[in-house]
Amino acid sequence: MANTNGNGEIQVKKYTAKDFASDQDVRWCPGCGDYSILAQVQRILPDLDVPKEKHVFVSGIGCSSRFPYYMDAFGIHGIHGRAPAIASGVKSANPDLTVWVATGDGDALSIGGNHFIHALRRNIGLKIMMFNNRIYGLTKGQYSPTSELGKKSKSTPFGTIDYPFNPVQLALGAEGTFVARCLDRDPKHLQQTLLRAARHEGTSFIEIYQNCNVFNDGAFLTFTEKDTKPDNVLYLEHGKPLLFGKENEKGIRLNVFTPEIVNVKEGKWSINDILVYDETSFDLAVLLATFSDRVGFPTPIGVFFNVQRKSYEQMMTEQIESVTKKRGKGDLDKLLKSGNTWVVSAN
Amino acid sequence: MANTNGNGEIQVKKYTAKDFASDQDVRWCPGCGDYSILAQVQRILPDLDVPKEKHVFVSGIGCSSRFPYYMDAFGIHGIHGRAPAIASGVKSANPDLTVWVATGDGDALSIGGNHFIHALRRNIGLKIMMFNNRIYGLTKGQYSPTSELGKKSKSTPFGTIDYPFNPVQLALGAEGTFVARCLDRDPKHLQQTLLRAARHEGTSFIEIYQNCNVFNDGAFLTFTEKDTKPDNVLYLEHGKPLLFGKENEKGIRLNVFTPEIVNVKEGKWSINDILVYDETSFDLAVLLATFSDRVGFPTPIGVFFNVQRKSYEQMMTEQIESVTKKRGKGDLDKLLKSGNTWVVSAN
Amino acid sequence: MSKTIETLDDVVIRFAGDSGDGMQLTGTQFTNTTALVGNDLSTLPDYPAEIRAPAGTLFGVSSFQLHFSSWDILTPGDHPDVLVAMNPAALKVHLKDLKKGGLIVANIDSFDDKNLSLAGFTANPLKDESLENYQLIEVPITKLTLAALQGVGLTQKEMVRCKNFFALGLMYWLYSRPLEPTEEWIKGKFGNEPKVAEANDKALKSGYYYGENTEAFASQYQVKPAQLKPGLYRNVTGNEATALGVVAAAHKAGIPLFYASYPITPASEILHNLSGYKNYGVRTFQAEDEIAAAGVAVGAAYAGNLAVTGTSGPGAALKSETISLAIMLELPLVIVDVQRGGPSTGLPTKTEQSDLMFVTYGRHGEAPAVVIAAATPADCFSMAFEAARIAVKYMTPVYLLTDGYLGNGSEPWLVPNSKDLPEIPVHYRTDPENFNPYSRNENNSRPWALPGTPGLEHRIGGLEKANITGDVSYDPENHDFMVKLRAEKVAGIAKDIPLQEVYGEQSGDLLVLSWGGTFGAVRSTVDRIRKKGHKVSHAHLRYLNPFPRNLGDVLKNFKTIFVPEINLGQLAKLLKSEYLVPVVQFNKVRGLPLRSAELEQAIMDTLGGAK
Amino acid sequence: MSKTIETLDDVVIRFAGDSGDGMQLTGTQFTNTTALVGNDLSTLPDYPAEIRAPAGTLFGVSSFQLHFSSWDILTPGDHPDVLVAMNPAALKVHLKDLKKGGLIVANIDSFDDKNLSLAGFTANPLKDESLENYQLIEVPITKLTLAALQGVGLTQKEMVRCKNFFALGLMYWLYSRPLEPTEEWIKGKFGNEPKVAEANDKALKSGYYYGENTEAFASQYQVKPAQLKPGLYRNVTGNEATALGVVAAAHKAGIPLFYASYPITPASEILHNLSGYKNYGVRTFQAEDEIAAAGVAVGAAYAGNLAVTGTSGPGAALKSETISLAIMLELPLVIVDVQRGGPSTGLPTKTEQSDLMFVTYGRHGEAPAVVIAAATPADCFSMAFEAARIAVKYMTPVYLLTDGYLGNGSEPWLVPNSKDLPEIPVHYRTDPENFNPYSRNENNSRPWALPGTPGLEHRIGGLEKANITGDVSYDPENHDFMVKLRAEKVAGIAKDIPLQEVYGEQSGDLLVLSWGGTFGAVRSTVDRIRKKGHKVSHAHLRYLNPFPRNLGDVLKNFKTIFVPEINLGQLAKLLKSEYLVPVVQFNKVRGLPLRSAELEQAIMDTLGGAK
Ligand SMILES: Cc1ncc(C[n+]2csc(CCOP(=O)(O)OP(=O)(O)O)c2C)c(N)n1
Ligand SMILES: Cc1ncc(C[n+]2csc(CCOP(=O)(O)OP(=O)(O)O)c2C)c(N)n1
Ligand code: SF4
Ligand code: SF4
Ligand SMILES: [Mg+2]
Ligand SMILES: [Mg+2]
Repeated sequence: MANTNGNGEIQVKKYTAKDFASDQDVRWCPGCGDYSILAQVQRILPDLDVPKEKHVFVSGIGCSSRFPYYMDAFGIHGIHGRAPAIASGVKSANPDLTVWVATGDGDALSIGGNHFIHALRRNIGLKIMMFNNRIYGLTKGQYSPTSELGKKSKSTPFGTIDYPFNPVQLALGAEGTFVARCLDRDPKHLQQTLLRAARHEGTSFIEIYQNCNVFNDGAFLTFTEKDTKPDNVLYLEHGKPLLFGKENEKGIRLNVFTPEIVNVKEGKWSINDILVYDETSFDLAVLLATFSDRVGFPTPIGVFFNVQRKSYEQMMTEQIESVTKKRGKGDLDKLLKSGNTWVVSAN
Repeated sequence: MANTNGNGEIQVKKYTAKDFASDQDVRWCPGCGDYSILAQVQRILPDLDVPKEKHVFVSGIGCSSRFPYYMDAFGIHGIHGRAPAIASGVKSANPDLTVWVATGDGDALSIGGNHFIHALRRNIGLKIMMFNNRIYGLTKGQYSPTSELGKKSKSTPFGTIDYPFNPVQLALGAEGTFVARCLDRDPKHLQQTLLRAARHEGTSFIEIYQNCNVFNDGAFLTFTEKDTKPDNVLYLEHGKPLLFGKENEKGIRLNVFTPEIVNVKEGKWSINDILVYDETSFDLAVLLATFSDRVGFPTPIGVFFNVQRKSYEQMMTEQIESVTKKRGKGDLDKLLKSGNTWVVSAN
Repeated sequence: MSKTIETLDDVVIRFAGDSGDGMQLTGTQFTNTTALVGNDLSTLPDYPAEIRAPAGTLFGVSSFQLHFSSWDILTPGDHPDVLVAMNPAALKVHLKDLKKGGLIVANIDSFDDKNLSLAGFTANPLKDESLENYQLIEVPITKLTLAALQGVGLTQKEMVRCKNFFALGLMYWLYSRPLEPTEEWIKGKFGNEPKVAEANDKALKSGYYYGENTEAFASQYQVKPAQLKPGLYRNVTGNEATALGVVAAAHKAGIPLFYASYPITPASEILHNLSGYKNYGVRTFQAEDEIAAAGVAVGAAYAGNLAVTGTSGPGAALKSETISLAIMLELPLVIVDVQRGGPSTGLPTKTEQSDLMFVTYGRHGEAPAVVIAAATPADCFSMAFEAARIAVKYMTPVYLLTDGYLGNGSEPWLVPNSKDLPEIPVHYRTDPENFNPYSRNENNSRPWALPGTPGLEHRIGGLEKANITGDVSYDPENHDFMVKLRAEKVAGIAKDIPLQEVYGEQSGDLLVLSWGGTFGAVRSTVDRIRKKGHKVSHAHLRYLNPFPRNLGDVLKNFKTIFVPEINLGQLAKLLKSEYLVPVVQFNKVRGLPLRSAELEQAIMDTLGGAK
Repeated sequence: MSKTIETLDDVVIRFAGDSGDGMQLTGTQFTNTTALVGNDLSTLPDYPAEIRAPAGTLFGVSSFQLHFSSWDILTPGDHPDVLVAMNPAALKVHLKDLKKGGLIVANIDSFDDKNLSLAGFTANPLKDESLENYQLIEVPITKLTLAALQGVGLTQKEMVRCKNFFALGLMYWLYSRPLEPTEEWIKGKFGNEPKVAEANDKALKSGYYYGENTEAFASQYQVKPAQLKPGLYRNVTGNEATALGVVAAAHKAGIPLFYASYPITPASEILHNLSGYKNYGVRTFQAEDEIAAAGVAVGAAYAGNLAVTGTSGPGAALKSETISLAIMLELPLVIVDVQRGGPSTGLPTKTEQSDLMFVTYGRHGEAPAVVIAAATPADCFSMAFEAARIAVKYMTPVYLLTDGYLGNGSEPWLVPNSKDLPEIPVHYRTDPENFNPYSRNENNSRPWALPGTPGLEHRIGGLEKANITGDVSYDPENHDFMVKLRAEKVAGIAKDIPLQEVYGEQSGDLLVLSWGGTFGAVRSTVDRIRKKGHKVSHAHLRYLNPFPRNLGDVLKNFKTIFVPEINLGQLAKLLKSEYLVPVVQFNKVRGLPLRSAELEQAIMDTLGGAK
């Protein structure tokens, strides 16, 4: 898609990833998973054919929320938890912009939980990337709403006593129309998913498992290390059977309503018994969302759910257009002089 | 269960509903659905064997949130949206109390959405009754997060453009352990469900469809009127097949993963084909939750989900006990004098 | 039967009844008709926090007071001349305010045992001497309405609901008002329900004819049109005027209006009004809460809209952290606080002036914001416009304070022509050459650089900004510099606002200094005192931060400064710390406008002391 | 080789390096050892908002300053005598503060081209004349550490990480400190990792011996123990002291402590500390946000706990609406605001005093709250205790203001015996006879009536309360009465707090009036000026609302009042509006403690003018 720039000229400039790197020094800890996420975003933007000045990155507070500073685009480093609200203002004031939200597990799900679920419900055109490191990085190591039960952290020396959220499940519960999960250490898959998220109409939500090597190192190691990944990660692909394992020997079968893991290479079951993923099925999405909490089950990575639903900003625009059509473009004098008026004449 | 009162005496007093009515005039509009809910709560409390002084009713702001004033028990009429937080403080400071939350669809899901989902996640012992009238009553008729898309209200003269939440689905997404839906106009069922909610360990959530006869009259008429109710309401009962219709002639069958409505009296299908409800199945609960949004499907009423999970306050108590056991009961002087200390002697 | 028609200068009438009796509607109809007749007027609706409390109870009473006159009036009046009491509870609640000798029109049909006891009467006050000091007119309003509506085809309940139109008709007769405006309104409103339309119309006329045909009233009255400035008028409430003010400002600025809000009494009507202006390109966003509303507004401001977020006290408290962000971002933003009784939920449907310190100082850090306040319902238009002008010119959040009385109350408004409104120049930055997000123009304002503008890509945020570049800066000296710069920018706006005017002598013994919604009560009281020959001057502040630059001089010209407020002395505090002058305070925090009589007494007492 | 040992009165040492270099740990170890040796001390940690910015960058520099002495000191010092610079960036950032002629200990191994250029040096400062005015000691710290640790079995990276212990050991030698306390600490800390323990221990000793065995330093120093008041001491930071203060208060009140909070720099350590005190019956609740934390605390207070909620500026802003509720409910609540640089996110790791107006006035409606402030890190204990005492005695929210400097900084604390702490009497209401939730005792306090108490069932809420009964009341006169009653209750606390003391002459030309965390800087500056023979008095406020009842008289006794603050003059504003006295302001808002030299200059200038 070609775009016109501010002067009405057709924008044909082709960008490279570098064009999206700002002049600011990146200030994350060496080794932080945030670097990879930044790199993948910069890499996919050229593929979007959206002129640089139409990208806006909005964030809250947290390590992850420093993201906008590193992008050569427009950006607001907001306040803790409020990025979805600020971004909703940007997007509905100017639907022409591509609006991204960079947020953390604390920023999005703890203090920002309300704006998060309401953005999803409204299906407003925000691309929400939630860097889930299951910890508060910036404030140096308190547990977050995604930390596992019993986790010892700075604020819970004897272990947490609150159950974590499952962000995918919560997003589905809140009417999300594009819900995905990625890994900081699977750059290709992250890129593909980012691209799909960017092109989705309405809110897209990507939970990105992100390693905080200072306060929660190795939280996702089993999903990223070569030897453990195949048995612990289940890639979701629309229209493909749910297979995993080193040789794709394991599959998910639905026993009436209960999912079970079967081996497709031992004779009893074949690939035909395996559940074929359908990312437009809400019920399947929820079922798969619970996998990460089921003992013995692999953690799904990929797009859980993806359906088309008219976006908030689209309906806002249409409503303004339709009312304007019906009533005519508003005339200020008419408005001021509407209602019961009377004239006092000079006498 | 017998309780001891403040003086250590065994409390055996038997209450009646009247004992729970405060001396305050009830100030709801005549005909408001809130009256029935109040009556049912007052009716079931005597069955709980909890002394009156151990009940605490906490609310936010809204018509529904006037609830505590009308109960002869302890109560806080809090501020808008914050009832779950205030109630969490009461409950975790004194787990011995039975803590109720009375809230509205705006109070709980709009401004209070974050506290709502976090209370559910923590599984803290609150009995949350959400009076869902799909409107803002107290502020005179703006739409709420449960109002249907396109609804005309004071603040949306041309219709809303945001999709509503499905409260049951959201509660499930937020890790609720007891999630139910009731009708203001089915007092018996409401009573039964309230009793079960009261006895549940952890957070229980009941969405109560409540008629606001002033600003949203008849919102739930098809579920409450004699002639339309049978075809539009599906009562969920654990261990019972999902049947509905005037003569229980319709049932829910699961076609692999897709629910469909079949007739059990026309020969092709029998009651044996009908899904038997299991309230401990999360997947079933979510599936049923979506019914109210599926065209042609009946709206489920009853307990969607009910599982046992240790409550927040229980874990808090246990943690304090176990640390105290390990380290000994804290001695203030020891604490003050801990760390690296040194003595400066008078010389 | 013909009756004498007496001419009056002004009348204060109060309609009172159950929340379900339609008193607000009755009052509004009377107001509109009265406006059309050409009287000046001022209104005071008063309704309970409950929506529609059980019939007959004291807390369920709703009232609407209206002051109309043949001269320029400023307040809805302290004490009604006439009380229309639709039931015993209404009588009970409002009798104490009625002028001695005033008229009571009581619907005797509702004075049954049940209602009397709900209202806490042990005996029927219509039957004993309790109303001796008043003129009591007993009218069987319910019965007469029912009788009139037989055959229209409504249920009994529906017919009873029309009784307020009967009362309205009766009052129209009493004060010689035409029926046509209300007849027109009924037609428009109930177009789809012809039976209801017919019933209300009939009830209205029956009331009117009841006045004409019975001996109940000794005479009829008229109030001649007021000598208002010539021009086109309409009646507006403060909330309507606020909505129109920001629409007008956006229009004159040539940029879209974006209103983000969360409903709250008494500010919700601003949202209601603006949501109807879709064809004016107005975007309204009902957010999940006030924090979100403020955040959405900040985002819309960043994207180049005239962003406005309105609320009342509790909501303003929630927005505080976000306004602090807007101050660091230096984005234009108008925050309307329609003040109500506090603290906490307080008296949510009542008026108060107790958020002044809060909007001035209620943010963490050194976070200066502009604060201005409207004086009358119609003045909300001008001040909303002014708030927008300052916000976009200085790239700063501006608080506009109104209150429940202004928001709900109404007065005739001389409607301006759009071409006569001042322009609001807006220059979005477009030139990438030498662009620096925190460079400054002569007003210390930074450029408004919109996302979507090629070459202006930049990032802003809540961390301290380096001067000019806007980069994050932890440099101690830069912080000191920026903190002081932000303070200076706001203080500097003093040079761009009108000098403070003084009504009456420009120097003397006593200056009454007021702000906000008390204007009418204070000015009319000062007027009355002046008419009695006392030298008392009045200054009314509409700019609270910064103060008008001559305010210090104004204060120096008077021996005593008298500051009446519906709070515990918040303006008094600001004046004392700014000008180190002692002030005499007058503080009544009753959720009601100040009462003229009390105020007069207090001013006279002070005047005695001042001499 | 034996060297001379010079005796010094006091030393200011600053450790500086990358965020990953362990400077905070090094500083803390030096502090603890120094405390054990018996010196008085004061510390100033300073770390970036980034967790661990890329190595070598300027913004990634973390530092820890420590002032220790043989006399009673009050500040961490303006200008270090010694700067330990672990890399070029550390040198670059901190050199400007170093005393002329001061000592630089530089880790030359890190002065390579990459690091030099990251630090913005175009030439190696160790190699040119830029450090001419200082004593430069170049030590190959990394290489020496690596050499010492060969064979311990750690990776190269792990070995490099031990270099801060080398530097620590070297400083221990230089200032004649014992190694044992740190050796003990290493054992305890790395008990499970014997290799790491061994390596750190070896690095420490190597540093020490390097000092002893090389010619690098001309002499060794010692600082004799300070003559502190006799008793048991420990070193505490303000945040530790705050945590201990509320635990002690709960203990003396005989009620459980409940701390609800949401993490935020620089207040999080209060939560961290309290969460470790489970066996003291302390309940901690990490809420989803600050609003929830405040709400949870209100609930816990209702249930009878000593409820405390701690935060910093942005979080305090969010709590505002809930505190307004607590004021209406009249429940005891302590809100700790560890102030940091604002507005908005501002300078989150830096100190400031800019929330004073906010906590005093930052609530909608007339919502009076008590405000007190700690003066030094150890004083946080006393003031936290005091906040709790006032809260439960008067059934009111109390704000305790500390700040980033107090919270993170430390000083020796003479630990009190629990029995010497004042009792905090708590009387829960139990008698149902004549119980009225809004009846009052002699302090204007209402009863604390806990859910669970038979016969006391009652409802409270945010709507205005009727006097005595506590029922909802919309009565105008009652509202006026209650608004004034709440204000009086808080104002009345003045009779229950100490009179304001004045240091120096009780009257005269100049009074320096300060509050909060500037105590040390101001007192020591005043002291220095007084030693030079000038008559300057000092009063330091710990009670801000209400003010001590004699403050007006104190102010009258001086010709000039000089008010230094790390804000734009917030106390100055309060004083002016309360006492109508002019004040001279001194405002530096740099995110840092006030600098003594500047302050001295300003006071001297004022003194010149005052005469
Ligand atoms: C209102 C407010 N409360 C608290 C904070 C402190 N704070 C900053 S970031 C953060 C949590 C960060 O966690 P997360 O969102 O998971 O981001 P991460 O640093 O892990 O990327 C907190 C509590 C704040 N800045 N503002
Ligand atoms: C902070 C704050 N914002 C807004 C309000 C105004 N307000 C009171 S109740 C309410 C919504 C009520 O709707 P709901 O929760 O559905 O309760 P209902 O009245 O319908 O029972 C609103 C917006 C308030 N009191 N406080
Ligand atoms: S603290 Fe953790 S999340 Fe933050 S920058 Fe460092 S490694 Fe990354
Ligand atoms: S407004 Fe609606 S919800 Fe509120 S009391 Fe009246 S009928 Fe009930
Ligand atoms: Mg995180
Ligand atoms: Mg509702």
